[in-house]
Amino acid sequence: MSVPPEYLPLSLVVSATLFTIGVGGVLLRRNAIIIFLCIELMLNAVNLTFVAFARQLGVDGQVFVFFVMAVAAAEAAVGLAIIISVFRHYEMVDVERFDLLKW
Amino acid sequence: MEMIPALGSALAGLLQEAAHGAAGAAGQGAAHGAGQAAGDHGGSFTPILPGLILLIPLIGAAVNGLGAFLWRDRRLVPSWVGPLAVGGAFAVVLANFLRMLETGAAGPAVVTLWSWLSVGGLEVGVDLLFDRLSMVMMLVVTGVSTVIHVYSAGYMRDDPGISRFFAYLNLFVFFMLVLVMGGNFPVTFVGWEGVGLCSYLLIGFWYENAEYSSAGKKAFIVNRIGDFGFLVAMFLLFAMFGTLDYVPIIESAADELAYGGITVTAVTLLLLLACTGKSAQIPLYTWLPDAMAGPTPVSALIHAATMVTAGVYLVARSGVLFAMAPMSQAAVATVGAGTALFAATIALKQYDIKKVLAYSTISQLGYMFLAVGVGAYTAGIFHLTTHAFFKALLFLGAGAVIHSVEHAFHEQGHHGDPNDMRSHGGLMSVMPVTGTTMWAATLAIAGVFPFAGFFSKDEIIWYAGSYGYPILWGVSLVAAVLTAAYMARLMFMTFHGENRTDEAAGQGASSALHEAPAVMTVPLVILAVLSVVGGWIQIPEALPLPHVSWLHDWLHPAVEPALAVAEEHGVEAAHAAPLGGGEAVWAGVSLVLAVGGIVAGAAWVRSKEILVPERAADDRGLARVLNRKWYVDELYERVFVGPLLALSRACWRVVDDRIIDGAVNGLGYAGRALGWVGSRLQSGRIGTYVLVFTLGVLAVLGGLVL
Amino acid sequence: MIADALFYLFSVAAVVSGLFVVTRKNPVSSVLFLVVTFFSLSGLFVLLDAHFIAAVQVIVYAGAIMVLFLFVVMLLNLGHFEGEQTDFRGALGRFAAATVSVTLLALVARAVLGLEELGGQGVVAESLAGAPDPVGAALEARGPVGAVAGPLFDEYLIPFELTSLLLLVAIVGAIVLARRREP
Amino acid sequence: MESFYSSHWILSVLLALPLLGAVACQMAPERKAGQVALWVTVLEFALSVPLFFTFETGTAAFQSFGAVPWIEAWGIQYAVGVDGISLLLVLLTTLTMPLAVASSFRYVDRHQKAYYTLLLLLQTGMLGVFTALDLFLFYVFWEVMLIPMYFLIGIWGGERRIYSAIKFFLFTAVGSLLMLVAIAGLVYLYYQQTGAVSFAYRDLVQLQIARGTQFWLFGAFALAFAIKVPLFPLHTWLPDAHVEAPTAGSVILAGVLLKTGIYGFLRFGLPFFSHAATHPAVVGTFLTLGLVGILYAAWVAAVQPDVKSLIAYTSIAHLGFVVLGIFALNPQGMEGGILQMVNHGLSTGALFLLVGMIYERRHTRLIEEFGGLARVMPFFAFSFVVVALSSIGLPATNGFVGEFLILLGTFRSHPVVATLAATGVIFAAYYMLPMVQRVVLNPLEKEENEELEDLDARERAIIVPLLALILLIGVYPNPFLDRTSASAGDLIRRVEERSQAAPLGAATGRAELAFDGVAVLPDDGDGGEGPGMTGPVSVETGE
Repeated sequence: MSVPPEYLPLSLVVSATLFTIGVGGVLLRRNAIIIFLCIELMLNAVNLTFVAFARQLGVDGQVFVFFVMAVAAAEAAVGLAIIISVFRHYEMVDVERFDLLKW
Repeated sequence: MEMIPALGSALAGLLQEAAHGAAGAAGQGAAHGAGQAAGDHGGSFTPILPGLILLIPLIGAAVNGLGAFLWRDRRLVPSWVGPLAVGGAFAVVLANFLRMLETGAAGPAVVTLWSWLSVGGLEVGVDLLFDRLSMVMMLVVTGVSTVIHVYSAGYMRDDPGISRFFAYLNLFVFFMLVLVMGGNFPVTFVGWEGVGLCSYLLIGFWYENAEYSSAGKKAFIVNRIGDFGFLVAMFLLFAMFGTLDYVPIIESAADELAYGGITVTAVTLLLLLACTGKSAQIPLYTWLPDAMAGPTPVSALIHAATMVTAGVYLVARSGVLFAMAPMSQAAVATVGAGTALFAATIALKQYDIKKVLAYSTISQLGYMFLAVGVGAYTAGIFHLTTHAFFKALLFLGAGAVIHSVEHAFHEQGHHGDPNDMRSHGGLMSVMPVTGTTMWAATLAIAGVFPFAGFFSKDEIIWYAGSYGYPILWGVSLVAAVLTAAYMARLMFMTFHGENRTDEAAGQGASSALHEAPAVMTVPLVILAVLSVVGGWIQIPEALPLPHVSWLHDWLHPAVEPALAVAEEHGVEAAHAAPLGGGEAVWAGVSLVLAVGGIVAGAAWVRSKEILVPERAADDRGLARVLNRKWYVDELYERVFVGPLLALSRACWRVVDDRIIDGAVNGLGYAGRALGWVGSRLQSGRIGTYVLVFTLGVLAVLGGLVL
Repeated sequence: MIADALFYLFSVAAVVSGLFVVTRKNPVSSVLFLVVTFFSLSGLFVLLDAHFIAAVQVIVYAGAIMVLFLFVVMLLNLGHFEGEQTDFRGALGRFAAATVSVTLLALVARAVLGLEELGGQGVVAESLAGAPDPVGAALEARGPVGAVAGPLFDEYLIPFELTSLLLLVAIVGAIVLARRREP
Repeated sequence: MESFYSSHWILSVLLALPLLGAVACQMAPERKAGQVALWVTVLEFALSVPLFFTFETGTAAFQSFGAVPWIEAWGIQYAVGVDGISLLLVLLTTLTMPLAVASSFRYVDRHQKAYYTLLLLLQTGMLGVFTALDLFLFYVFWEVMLIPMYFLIGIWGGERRIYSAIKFFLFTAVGSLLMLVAIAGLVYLYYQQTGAVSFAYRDLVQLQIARGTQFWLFGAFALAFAIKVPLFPLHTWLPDAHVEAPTAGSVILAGVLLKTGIYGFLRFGLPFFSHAATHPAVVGTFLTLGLVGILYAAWVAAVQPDVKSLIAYTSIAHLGFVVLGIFALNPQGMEGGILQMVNHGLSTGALFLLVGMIYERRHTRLIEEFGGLARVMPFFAFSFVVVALSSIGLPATNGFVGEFLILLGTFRSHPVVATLAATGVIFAAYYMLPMVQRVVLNPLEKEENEELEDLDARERAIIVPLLALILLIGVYPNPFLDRTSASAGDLIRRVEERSQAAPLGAATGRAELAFDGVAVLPDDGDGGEGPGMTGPVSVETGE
């Protein structure tokens, strides 16, 4: 049950759309959690591209997906920990309101 | 008196050696003088102790100057050292005059004290020039100064600043002598601005009064405008002749310059500008009336007898140049005549006695300029001499009047203006000597027969007519009538009619009026005699009187080059006035006009009742315009001074602060602005960072793909 | 034939649920829609001969990470403050995000579509010229898991170990950061 | 004794003494620092006076010349010398310093040690600029001169001192950086033409530079010096610096620092780039800027509320005259310009000293705060009027001699410019007399002025020598003019010659223009003489 190689461009288009939606989400939303979700979405879009190319360029693509997943997991864990501690202190996670980094 | 010349001769000897030593390299020195026998007849003239003439007044100034610091207000030293210093100078000048008289020498004798500037082609020594013209001027300057110094000793007796006053007065005589004796243009210029400085110091002598200081400042600045002309004339002369000494210039002027050429006309017009500044002619005369703020002896000496005549001397000295530039001569004559008439009209309606005399001086100077303008240099110098006598007398007389009226006001504690003639009247009975001497001067200035003015002014009017200037001749006649009128008005308002001092300052004031002390009246008498006798040194042969032309013969060698040029270019006397008739006829006519003027003036004064300043109604119409001096001061203020101040402020505020500093500070702010833009990026909000991050990605991606 | 239909189905599902992730007001529904996206993606992986990846996707991603997210969202009750102000940035922010997304999409499409229509200059075109079907061969040789596990443990052993280190660090970090500090 | 003054040791001692003095100041206790500084500067002046008398007026050659190799690798040497142009300026510096130090005793009440050390460093800097005959050494002293003045204004200045100090520093620094680039360019050209690297003045002055590059190099030098002069558009730093500087700072700034700009033109600008400097467009620009400077500064000075900024603007007007004199390129203009620099140093220096004295009494510089001082302070009033009149060029004072020569010289080559500049004489009276009247004359209304006491012995000791010099130069300027005539004439002759001879093409290659092949300078014949150098020409064999 597999799709012929001609579908590569289509899958790339899908992955690009997903990635763009992810970027749009990151830029648009103010809620830290949603931003995180969008980042996960972007990572998955990349996974899709890896897998799509793996069909032509060899299995290495798929190996990379694992690494991406590992990184995504680690990043999710640490990110959520930060969000929790931030939430506990500020009672909100609106990204716009944090400007301690101002020069 | 003897002690000073002895001391002087020792010093002079020393000075001579110093002059030789310093000028050794240049090889100038007295020898230069001896060799220079330019004059056609009479051998060369070796002056006696030339340096001493300048040295004594300078020492006097120094001693009095020190006095101002050391013994401040004690009167003894200054009131003796002052007059003696000038007297000493007069003695030496007299000695030289007598030597020149008996040897008949005429040639310009140039004595170089030391080499002042020797740079590249420019050689300027501190040269003293002795010739007939400078001798006459020296006599007038030192003679009148001595008389006025004696008068001042009395006038300034109870003024604390007497040492300072005599220091300035002596310094003034020093600079006037430098001006008159200068052997080249730069040295004359040193004297020129030096007298300007002393007039500034003396006008503002009572510096505690703001107006008096401003009057001094105004005099100096207006003079400086004239001096600008002098400077540029000197540069032109140097460019033309390569030297600035009088003797070579006068000699080579005729052949080196083109007759009526642009350069010589430019030089002469610039010199005219300088003279109008110094001798208070149109347009630079506005400072002289204000200069009356100075003590009266100052007005007498500087603003009547000596400094203001410097312009006439300069024109006479550079007569050759003016002869070469007919256009400039016409300009000088027109300025002279115009000023004579204009000033006379203003004098008619002035109430301050010194202002009347000031405008009278401007008017008489106009006559002198008319004389030298038409080419009659001797007539100009003649009127200069006689005018020095009677105008000094008028001022000193006025000073005596003011002195006593002020004394009267002081008694009553009245703070009116002692100069205002409306609070005088009937003083002849109180001050007979002053009255009679002033009458002598009034008759002289009006040009009544035996008095000096008749001869000198009449000669000018005659030459103006016969040298082919009909309009100016007419103007001078009208001005003569006006002169007689305003002088008669002055005399009748001050000395005749009933006394108004009580009315002005309160009962008992008139009792305090008193005749001036001897130290002041003696000089008045001396000057009165001179005002009468002064005219007899030059009696035209047309008149049924013994013919005397001493001054004409005396000045001929000095003036001869200029007359030669004039003849060469077809300028000669027509021996007939524009409307026909000889000199004798017109002498009679001017006599009649003078007497008529006096009678008219007297009638005019008696016709209406004179009210004391407090109650006097304001003049209207023409009288008001004349009293307000044709609003010339206001015109100058609005046309020159106002815009200049506005320009200055604009330059400072706009150009300096806004444009230049703006640009400089602008650079600074530009730097800060760039910094601010940068800081906007660091807004601390993650959203901004992500956006910029993504833009970066797009840029890279775009670069790759496109 | 059936594969083509499935592929289109999964693709549309992935994109639509992706959109809903971003646009939903309530974070919980966003998380759930993301889970739906992950499922459709794993479907696509299967169609692209990446069966093991698909399985791992479902287990690790959908199962573990999404549960963690859901857990955090529920635990901190983050959804309730929606009323305050709109979650979306100001007009300028929206406009900027939109233009950026569109440009990104255009660029990637340009690169991708460079395959056929524009004469194949696209990045992807050259790479296609490689070996016919490497994945298929590996599958027969080692089966779905072996195909991936093989290279993972010989060529990519170091990255593999490093990933484990990364995970350790993440765990320690998460604990330290999220620990409740005694006041 | 004779050989000491003819060798370079006199100049080296003059340069070193202030440095030793600075060290001595640091070691002396705070109160005594002033005394030490005074003794050092007086000694310095005493040492420098014989320099004036032993100076041979005939030759334009550098006297007391000496060249000791310093950094062999780059051909940099410690070369010092004095000629007609720099002699008077050196003496002006050594004269101004003791007066400046003496005038600060009452003015400076904190950090005296630092204050006097900076003053002495400043003296070394200034003397160095006037005597250095090696471009590197010149640049070092140019910068050394800048820093102490910055601190003097910055620390001991008035309210806006920081702004003024920074503005002063930036203006001058920008100019001098450009100059450094130009110096480097010169040395490179020299290397290109002769293969050897040398910063020595006598080598670089003979350099043949193509007309194009001459304009650029001259532009860089000219900007640095124009800022210092200051020439019209670049002058706004001067009033601020003067208003905020302490009295001594103002005196030195006006007295000497402004002259370094003109000196730069005379020593480096004109001889190095004769063609560019005598190009009608360049000469026209400088004359116009000078003329505008004279009139503009005079107008602005007339409306200044602050005495010091008024005097600052008058300095701009005076130096506008000097620029006119310099670019007239004839003996009168040149010698008049050099003499006017000294005159300006004396008159404006004295004015600042006097203003400093009344500032110490009333702690204000606003003109309307004063009035009628003549009654309470007669000696001050007398000297103030004399100095003010000398500043506006009254005949028989020094101002007139300088201005007269400058205007005469400028008239010979540019009559219209000279005539317009001569109106400056009127505007001089227009700005100075009202100020003198409002400060010294007029009724004494303010009671603070009632009990001002007149100048004490120290203050009179400062002012009397300046008054004497003002009158002496006014009456008998020949000794000063004779000393400058030889060098001025030589400079004019050389500039005229070289302006025609400058090659047209780009900087010519090294091949054909060997160093000794340069036969342009006629007096260069025997190879040993060089352009007026006495000492040995070759670089290696130092003294």
